[in-house]
Formats: sequence, structure tokens, C-alpha cells
Amino acid sequence: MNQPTTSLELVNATRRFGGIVAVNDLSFKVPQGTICGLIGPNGAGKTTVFNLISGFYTPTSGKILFEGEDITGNPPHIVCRKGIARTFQNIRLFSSASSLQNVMVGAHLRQKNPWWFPIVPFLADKEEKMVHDRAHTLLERLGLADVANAPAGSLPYGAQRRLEIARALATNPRFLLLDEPAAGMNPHESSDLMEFIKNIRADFDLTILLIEHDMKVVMGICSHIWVVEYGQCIAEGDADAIRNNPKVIEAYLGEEYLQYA
Amino acid sequence: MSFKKLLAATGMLLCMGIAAQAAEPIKIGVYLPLTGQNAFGGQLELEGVQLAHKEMSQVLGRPVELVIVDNKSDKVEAANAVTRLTAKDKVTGIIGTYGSSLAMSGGEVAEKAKTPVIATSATNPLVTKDKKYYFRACFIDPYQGAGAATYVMQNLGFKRAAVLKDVANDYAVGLANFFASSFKKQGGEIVVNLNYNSGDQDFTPQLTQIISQKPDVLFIPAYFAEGAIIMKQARELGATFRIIGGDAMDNPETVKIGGQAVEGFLHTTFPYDMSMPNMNPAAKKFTENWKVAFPGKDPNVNAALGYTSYMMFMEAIKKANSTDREAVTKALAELKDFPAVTGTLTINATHDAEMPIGIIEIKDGKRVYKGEITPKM
Amino acid sequence: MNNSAMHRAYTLCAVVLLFAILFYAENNLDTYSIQILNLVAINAILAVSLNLIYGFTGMFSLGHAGFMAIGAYVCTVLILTPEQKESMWILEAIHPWLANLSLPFLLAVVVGGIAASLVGLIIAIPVLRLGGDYLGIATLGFAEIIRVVITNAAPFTNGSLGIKGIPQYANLWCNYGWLVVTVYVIVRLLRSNVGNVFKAIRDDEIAARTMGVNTFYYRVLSFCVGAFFAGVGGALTAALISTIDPKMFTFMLTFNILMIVVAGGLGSITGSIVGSIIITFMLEWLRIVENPISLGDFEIPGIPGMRMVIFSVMLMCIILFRREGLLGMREFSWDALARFVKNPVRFFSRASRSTSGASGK
Amino acid sequence: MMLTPELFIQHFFNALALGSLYGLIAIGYTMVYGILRLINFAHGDIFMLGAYFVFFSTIAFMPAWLAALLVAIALLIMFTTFRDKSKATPAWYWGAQALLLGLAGYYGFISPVEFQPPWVLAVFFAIAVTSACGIVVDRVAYQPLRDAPRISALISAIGISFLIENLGVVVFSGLPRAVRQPDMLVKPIIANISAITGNADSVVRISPMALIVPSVSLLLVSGLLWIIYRTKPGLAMRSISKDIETTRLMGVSVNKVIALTFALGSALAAASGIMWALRYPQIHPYMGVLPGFKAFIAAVFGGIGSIHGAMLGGLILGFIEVFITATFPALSGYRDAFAFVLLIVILLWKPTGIMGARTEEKI
Repeated sequence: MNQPTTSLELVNATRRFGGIVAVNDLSFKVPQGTICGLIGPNGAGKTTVFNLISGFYTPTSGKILFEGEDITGNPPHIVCRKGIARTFQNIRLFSSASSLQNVMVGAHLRQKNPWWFPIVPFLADKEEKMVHDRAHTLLERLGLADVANAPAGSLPYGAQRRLEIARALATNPRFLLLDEPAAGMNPHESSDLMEFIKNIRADFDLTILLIEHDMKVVMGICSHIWVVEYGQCIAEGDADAIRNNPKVIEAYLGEEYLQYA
Repeated sequence: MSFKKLLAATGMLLCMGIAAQAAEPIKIGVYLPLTGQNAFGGQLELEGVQLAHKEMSQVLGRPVELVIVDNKSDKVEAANAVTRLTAKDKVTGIIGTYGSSLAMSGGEVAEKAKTPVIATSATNPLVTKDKKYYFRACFIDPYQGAGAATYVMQNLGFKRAAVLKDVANDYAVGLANFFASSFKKQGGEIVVNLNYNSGDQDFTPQLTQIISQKPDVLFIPAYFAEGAIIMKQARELGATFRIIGGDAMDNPETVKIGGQAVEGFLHTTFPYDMSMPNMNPAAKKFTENWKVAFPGKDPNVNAALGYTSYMMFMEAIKKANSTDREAVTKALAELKDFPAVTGTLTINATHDAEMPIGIIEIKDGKRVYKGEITPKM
Repeated sequence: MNNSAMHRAYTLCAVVLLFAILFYAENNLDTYSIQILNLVAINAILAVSLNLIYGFTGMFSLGHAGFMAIGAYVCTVLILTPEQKESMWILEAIHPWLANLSLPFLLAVVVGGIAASLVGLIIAIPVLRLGGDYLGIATLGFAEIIRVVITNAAPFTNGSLGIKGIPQYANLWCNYGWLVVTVYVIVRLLRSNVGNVFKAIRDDEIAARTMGVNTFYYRVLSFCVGAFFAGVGGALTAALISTIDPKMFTFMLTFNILMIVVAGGLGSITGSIVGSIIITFMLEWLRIVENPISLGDFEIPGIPGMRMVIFSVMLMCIILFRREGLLGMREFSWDALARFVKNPVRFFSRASRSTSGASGK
Repeated sequence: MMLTPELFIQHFFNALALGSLYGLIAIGYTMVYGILRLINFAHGDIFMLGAYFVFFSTIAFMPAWLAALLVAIALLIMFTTFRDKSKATPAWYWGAQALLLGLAGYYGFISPVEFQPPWVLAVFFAIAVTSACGIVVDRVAYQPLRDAPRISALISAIGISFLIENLGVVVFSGLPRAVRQPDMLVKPIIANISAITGNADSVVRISPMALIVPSVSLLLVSGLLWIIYRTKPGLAMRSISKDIETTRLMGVSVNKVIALTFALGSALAAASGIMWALRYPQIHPYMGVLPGFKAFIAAVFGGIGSIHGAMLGGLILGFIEVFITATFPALSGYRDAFAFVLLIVILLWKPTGIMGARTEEKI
């Protein structure tokens, strides 16, 4: 098997907030076309890593490379245009807009028209229809077509999660960051979610990096996992390697548990 | 027989018709700033109008009804007010307003509605410029500015003047400019010309500057309250020069606010003051009636102008013997030697009331009418 | 699809009907009523433009009076004849650049709007980085600076003397024409994906940025479009009132427009229009309380200033008890109208349950 | 233009007095903002009320019964706001209420006299009533909107501000009124500064108010800092400004502490209103608007939420206004714009102000 090409790479990324080091000299490579996981206890700096990648924070030092290109310090909307989309730990939908409109916002990057085209009758109709149809198709594929016109804020929780992913997919990403997609789901729902993530990865030809606390999900779909504690990577490897790594168990469950076991 | 009866009946009906018409009041609109920043002037003038109305509440055998609208010291409201008066209340004429910018805003509307208006104390020349229907019971700022300059120059012999004005106030800016140009024309020197903004209450930086330039006299075209504070702060800072102001300083409050600091202050005004010697009969009557109607308040020039404006309308309606707006306008334009509180009043070609300028000095906390001056323009 | 073509036809009919009403009004109403109708139109233009900035894009801007001032002054200077200008600038001569400029009114209004929008752009670039109340205060600051500059730049603006005798071109046709243009442009923008992006920025700016939205660009865009129509509104005000001076464009003016927007409903164009009708009429109607009222022999004297007190109290009540405004985020739509005609009771019971009804006009 | 030493000293004291007044008002803004994240637009109008109350109690020969009634209402509002409902009401509370109402009744109906209270009494009267007004503003306009979006509360703030101004026009009339200044405050202090200039007749004249204002301000601010850093309610205030929810969970009556904040801020506004009226002796219902805006800018400049910052910001604004006007007389017409330019510069350069702490938005 050939060495797989790297999609996203962090090179010695560090982020400080005042005296606190949220991410400390973190390096990893996400291979193209895989689903990888980022785990660690609460407050370990996982979401900060996502914020560094998606451009909300600039690393204090270090670099972020996407498909070989240095995207360090790019603002979020540029990062998105380069092909990285994300979801949020606490769902951030445009709650007063309909599901369809939410997805259309994601699809707006495909529009080439200047802003004033819609004012002139018929001038923008073609493109508007294109965006509309694209958004609708996405909703259909994610099983949300019947709630297309419902306000996003009124959807059930699981649908909101899916809608957030649909919205992210509408930006046409090659790389998707999922921040705790299974949070708040029961075991049945989360196993559905695993299938769903696998499917979209294949359908949209994505590379996915996810943060997750639900170990069943992480172990079930991630081909490679990094464990972060205090902003540092303490272990990496595939699911089995992580499961048996004493450092990971210690980080998660404390030393006592280790002795007990 | 039946014919006679018919005639009598018709005659009776006609008489009744006339009687009914006679009972129908003549409406005179009043738009004045009763609230907002010009409220102090507007309320005084309204009292003058109301006093005059009480005195002469009938003309041509018909009662006169005042329709009072507050223009809130706001130009949009002023235009609204005049629109309302002309269109909804269908007034014969309008009195108002204090504040030239308000008058100009209302004037445009009145001009279109072909309704005569008498400005009480709008002294900006633009108010009646190219207007057929706008008149005023007062003189204009270039004339007043020249009056102040002439008095300072000729009567007091000062050559160095300073100016401190509210740059956001059209009255102040206009008057200051007319004073300065007239003063310079007469050979004087404006040593320093400083600004402040409406609402400012701390004038010490400007005054300190002015004091350091050592002028003979400071011209402050301010409203009374601001003017009094300027004088207070000037005296506190050790200013020794004389200070002169314009008609907007003519208010009993000036002395109350300023106290000791306004001692020796001069200002130009319309030729009426309760302290003036040899008052004309109209002025005497006004003063006496005022004291009956408002026992707690001194008669003042703003009220006198409100009073005069109303009386001018009555005179014009009488002369025209009609309440037709055109006829009243014509009568107003031809008004000549009308015995008013502010002297014998004649409306000139630009619709201004021609009158001399009164000079008042504050002495021992009292207003002293120093006399009158008629500047050469 | 067929449905939307029908709706378009309905809307066109409604516009024709509006102008028919105007035609009737112009010939049958007195000047006072016409003046109020004119103010309704101008207030609606201003409210809709502020709603675009605040209600739809979520930028709390208190700078509307400043944009109006720019529009009013630019338009005025362009429509006055050289002779008028010479006679008006009595203290300081008019700047030679402006002395001989002259444009037809409609063009001057557009130029006024563009000028306001350019100033909006200059303001937006530094200020729109701020959020929430800071943005409000900064825009308020800019509006005040604009006013102070206008007061002091006498060769261009005639300073505090203001400009009088502006030809009254802003008649019913002109004002309502501009209102239709304003509503058309803004509704078209809002119903396109650009509008979705605006609303996305309002709802969650961070999520919008993740979606690749250049939020700064879109905020500036919304701000400038809003400023353009504010400038147009200012120009029309000038040509309606016929005199302008810097004191007209104080925070009070912004406040009145903000209140129309809030009362009508943030994020509802329909609300802004309804709000401007109600508030403009109410402000006129409330004049009653300041006039003396006679009940037989007993006369209640008018209390000056009472009108604004009642007005403020009413607005406070709206803010406190109906925060979302009269219409919330609902819009007028032909579908909703049809539902209403069919079953009014059900219409209202449904409407009260969901605040976001069908969108569009 | 060059400033001579005389001019400099004179301007210095003018600036000091103006700056302290801005600072005192700014503290009210900064306290409320620190706790509620709300720009209390009505604060400038509270300042105006302070000036009016002192005016009425000293100049207008307010009937004693009205004065007593107002104080009684003010104290009633304060007592009911701060009374510890978990404990039995102390007897002295009812005693005080009864005494005040009795006084009000006696003067009002049995022996209605007009009296002019001495200055000290008048000042306390004005401060008490103004503080109560501050609490009422909070109750009416802000408390119902505690859980609403911040901008709703801000709009409510603008609304209540306009309401107070318009009420002021109706109740006090729109006429500006002159404030009687005690003679001792008018006579300027003349100091010979030949030691500095070497010129025998170089004299500076300083208004006593220009010295009194900064001293009183210093005193008041020290008192406030003592309350905030050395007392239990002060601790509660600081804790609310950090995290309102947690403080509530700790069993602190949040609304009471907020009311106290409004009372303290309004008391300072009243104090500055009184001093303002004595230094610039003309009052009108709109007098609070411009100083209010400027003081808010001073608060932002100093770093909103910081008391020291507010005072410092006020002083800096005062100095900027006075010295730019003094050094560049040609710019005197732009004076009101200085504050706004300063605001925009600080917002762009350092939005947290010179003494404010930086906070990151959580994503």
C-alpha cells in the first residue's frame, strides 16, 4: 500500500491564552480520505484545535497545512473556501431561518453573481435556482427534505445535528471537522450516526476529523485517533492501540482505575 | 301681499345668514416654540399674543379665535404646524415664530398656501426674502448688528472687539457676522472670533483666550441664559472689557442668572422696555394691561412683539374689511404708521418693520433704557 | 411556479392601486393630509433601510440621522440654482466647486444616496469590526461628527444657517415612487440568497463565518445599501420640508426611526411600513393633547410637551410588553392574506403560535 | 498658539473641574455596564434630575410638604428595595417611615409653610431623591428585560431616557432656569504666580468651584471605592459583574444589589449634577444629554467596568476638550466632536479602554 497523501497537517501548533497553554506543540497528519478522531478529557484543548484549524484562532506558533498549503492565520471564511467545513459542539444553526435557507447559506460560495444581480428582474434567477436546488438535493440526501421549510430552531435535536452537517456539506468541503456529533444521542441514535458519517464520507469524498466522547463511536469509525491532554498529544494510533494504551486510560480514568484494573 | 311676505322671509333668512356668519369666528393661527430649546422665547411671545387677544377679541363684529400650535423648536414640526394651520384650521393669518430657522421652514409652506404670516421676532433677513406672504414685527439682523457696532464705535469709542458665538445657531452666526463686518467697515478691529456649540456650558477656554487678547468689548450674540453664563465665567476669569449682546439677551432672566456679572452689560433690542422713558400710548397700555394680566411677571419685549403681531393682524383685517387672505396680505404690506408698542410701525419693501434699535444697559441689577439708535446701512 | 407568477401580478396590481389612491389623495385631500402622507412615505423609506441594517443584518446602528444629513445636503446643493446659492450663502461665499453645479432632482437624490453610502463605506470599514452596543455608540458618534462638520463647513453647507427655499420637488408621486423602489430593492435582496446570508450573520455570526461567509463584506454591503436609502430619505425630507440645517439631524431623528422599526417588528419590512404609518399618524393625532380642550364651560389647558411624554410612554410599553414589535418577524404575503380571507379566526390563532410565518411579499 | 504659564494654570483648573464632573458621571455608566452590560442611556437624565432637585429645594422655595413627601417616597423606595425580607422588619424602619409621613402631613396639611432649606440639607435631599429615581428607572425599564437580548434593554434605555427628558419638559417646563450660587462660590481666588513666571503682576484667577469640584469628587470616589472593595454589598457587586448566574446561586439577591448599584451611580450623578449646576448655573431638561454622552465616552475610554478608568477617562476628556480649544481656537466650533473622535479612536485601537480587561468571546 502506498503512503497515503496527507490532507491536513498540524506542525508544532501552539496556542496560548494569557498564561494558559491551550494547545501545546501539537503535530499530527490526517491522511486523505480517512475518518480520524481527536479525543481527550474535558478541557484538554480539542475544540481549540478545531478553532485553530478553522481560523477562529491564530496559532501562537506553529503551522497548519491543508493539502500542502499553509493556511495558518487565514480567517474562517477563507479556510472554508479552501475546503474545510465544520460543525459546532453546541449546535449553531441560523435558528430563525428555515432548514433550506440554512443550507443555502452554505451554498452561497458557489454563487458568482455580484450582489446587485437579484435586484434586476430575472438576472439572478438561474443562479438562485441553482443554489436552491443544490440545497434541496442536500436536504433530500440527508433525509431532511420534509422539514425544508420549517424553522431550523424548531427541529428535533437529531435533525438539527444533521442539518448542521448538511449546511457544512453545502460549502463543498474536502475536509470536515465534526465537534462531538454524537453528543446527547442515545446508543441507537449514535450507531445510526456512525453509519451516517461513514456514508457521507464516501458519498462526498471527504476526509473527516471528529471530536467525540462516545468511545463506541470513535472506536467504531475512526481509523486513526489522537489523544490530547493539556494541549499535548499523549498517544496516537488505531482504535486497539488507544484502547490498550495505559497513558490514555490514566488520562481518562485516573491512576486509581488503572491500579484497580 | 304674498310677494311682500316672500321678500320679508328672504330678508329674514339673509339677516340670519349674516348673523350666523358674524358669529363664526375669525381664526388666527399661532405657531411658536412652546417646548424645546427655544421654548423660553416662544412662551413669552405666546403670552403677549394672548394678552392682545384678550384685549381685542373681536374684529369686524366677529370673534377671533386663536389656534395655537407648538412647533417644538423643530423645523419639521414648524412646517407641519403651518401646514396644519393653513389646511386644516383654515386660518386667516398666522403669527410666528420665534427663531428664524423655524420661521423659514414654516414660511415655505405659508407661501404655497398663500397665507399671511407675521414673524414675531425672527430677525434673519432670509425669513422674508422673496416672500410675498411673510412679514415681521421686528427688524433684521444686519440692521441690528450694524446698530450694535455703531453704538460701540460711536457712543463708546471702542476700537478693538472680540466675538464669541454659538456656531451651531443661525441667529448667532448671522448676527456675529453682521456685527463684525459693520465694525470693520467703520474702522474697528476684530481681535479674536471664537466659537462654541449649542448646549456648551463651559466657556472658560474660549474666554481665557479672549481675555489674553485684551479687547475693549466682547460681542456675544447669545440667548440670555447662555449669555449670562458667559458673562459670569468671563468676570470670574477677571475680564474687564465691556460686553454687548443682541435682542435675544433681552429677558428678565439675564439679570437673575448673571447677578453681579451682568453689571454694565449692554444689549440691543426692539424699542420697548418697561423702564423706557416717555412711552408711547400703545406701550403704556400694553404695560398696564400686562401688569393686570400677569401680576408676577415683568412685561418684556418678546411679549410686546407677540402683542404687536396680533394687533397688526387686527389692523390689517380692519383695513381690508375682510378675512380674505389676499386682502389681509395686501393690507399688511401697506401697513404704515401703525401705532404699536414698539413705536410707530411701518412695513417696508422687504416686509420688515422699520423701527429704531433700543439700547439697554444693566445698572445696579436694573435694566436701563439708554436710548435708541438708527444705524446707517 | 405558477403561484409565484400570480403573486407577482397581485403585487403589481397593489402598486397600481397604491398610485391610484395617491392620485385620488392628491386631488381630494388638503395639503395638511398630503403632508402627513408624504411623511409616512419618507419615514417608511428610512425605517425599511434601518431595518435592513439592524433587523436583518443585526448591526445596531444609530447613525441614520448622519446619513440622512449627507443625502439631504448633497441633494440640496445639487438642485439649487447658482443664483439661489449665491443669495443663500450670506456669511461665507459658497465654495467655487459647488457654485455652478446643478443636476435634475431625481439624479440629485440618487447622488445624495450614493454620497451617503460612500460615507457609510468610510465609516463601516473601521466601525463594523465592533459588535452590539459598541457599534451603536460608534455610529452615533459618527453621526454627531457629521453634524458638527456640517455646522462648521460653511462654504459647503452654509453652516448653521442651513439652506432655505429648497424647491419642493418631493411630492406624493416622488416619495411613494421612492418607497416602492426602496421596498422592491430591499425585498429582492432579502429574498435572494444574499438575504439569507444577511440573516445568517444576524442569527449567528460565527457560524456564518464557518460557512465561508465573508461577514465583513456582507455587513458593509448591508450597511451601505441601508445608508443609500437613508441618504435618499434625507434628500426627500429636504425637498419636502424645503429647509434644512444641521440641527434637524440630531439623535432624536434616529430615535424616531428606530422606534418605528422596533414598534413594527425587527426583521419585518411589512412591520416597518405599518409602523411608520401608525407612528406618523399618531404623532400628528397626539397634538390634540397639547391643545386646550373645552368640555362645555370647563377648559382643560393644553400641556406643552405632553404629546412627547405620551409618545414615549407608548413606546416604552411596546418595548417592555411586546418586545418583538407589532408584527414580530412576520411578513405580508399573498398566501397569508388568502388564509386570512378564508378563515380570520384560525389565521390569528396560528399567527400567534409561530412568529416566523411565510416570508416574502 | 503658545500658552503662557498664567493661561496654562487657568486652563488646568478649568480642565480639572470639567474632567472630574465627567468622571463622576462616567462612574455611573461604568458601574451599570460592569454589572448588566447595559449602556444606561438614562444616566445623563438622572444627572439632570439631580440638578433640578437641588434647584427646587434651594431656589424655588419648594413647599416643605412637597419636599418631605418626596424624601419620604425616596426613602420608602430605598427601604423596600434593600429591606431584608427574610428577617422581621426592625421597628426603627416603621418609626422612620411614620416620622417622615407625619412630617409630610404636618407641613402639608396642618401647617403648610414654605421654607428654604439650608444648602447641606438641600443637597442631601437632592441626592436621596435622585438615587430613588435611579432605582425606579431600573425597576421600570431594565428589570423586566433582564433575560431579554442586550439590545432590547438598550432600546429600553434610550426610550426611558427620552421619557425622562419629555417628562422634564412637562414638569419643570422647557425654560432654562438660573441656579442661585452662594456668594462664596462666585468670588474667584486670585493667586500671584510671580514665583513661576518671574513677572511681578502675573496673576491667575480661579473659581472656587474649580477647586471644590475635584476635591469633592475625590472624596466621593474614595467613598465609593471603600463601599465596593471593603463592604459586603460591594463584594456582591464585584461578584455579579464577574458572573451573574453563579452569584444568584450563591444566594445573593441580585436585583437588590443591582438596585444598590443604580442608587450609588445615581447618587454620584446627582452630586455631579449639583456641582454642574453650581459651576455652570443654568439648568434645563436636556442638560444631561451632552454631558451624558461625553461621560459615557469617558467610561469607554477608561475601560468600561473600571471605576478608576472612568475617573481617569473623564479627566482625560476634560483636559482634551479644554486644551484643544485653548491651543487651537480655530477648532473651538468642533469641540463637541472631540469626544466622539476620541471614542472612535479608542474603540478601534483598544476597544477595552485604557484600564479595561480583555475578554475573549467563547466559540
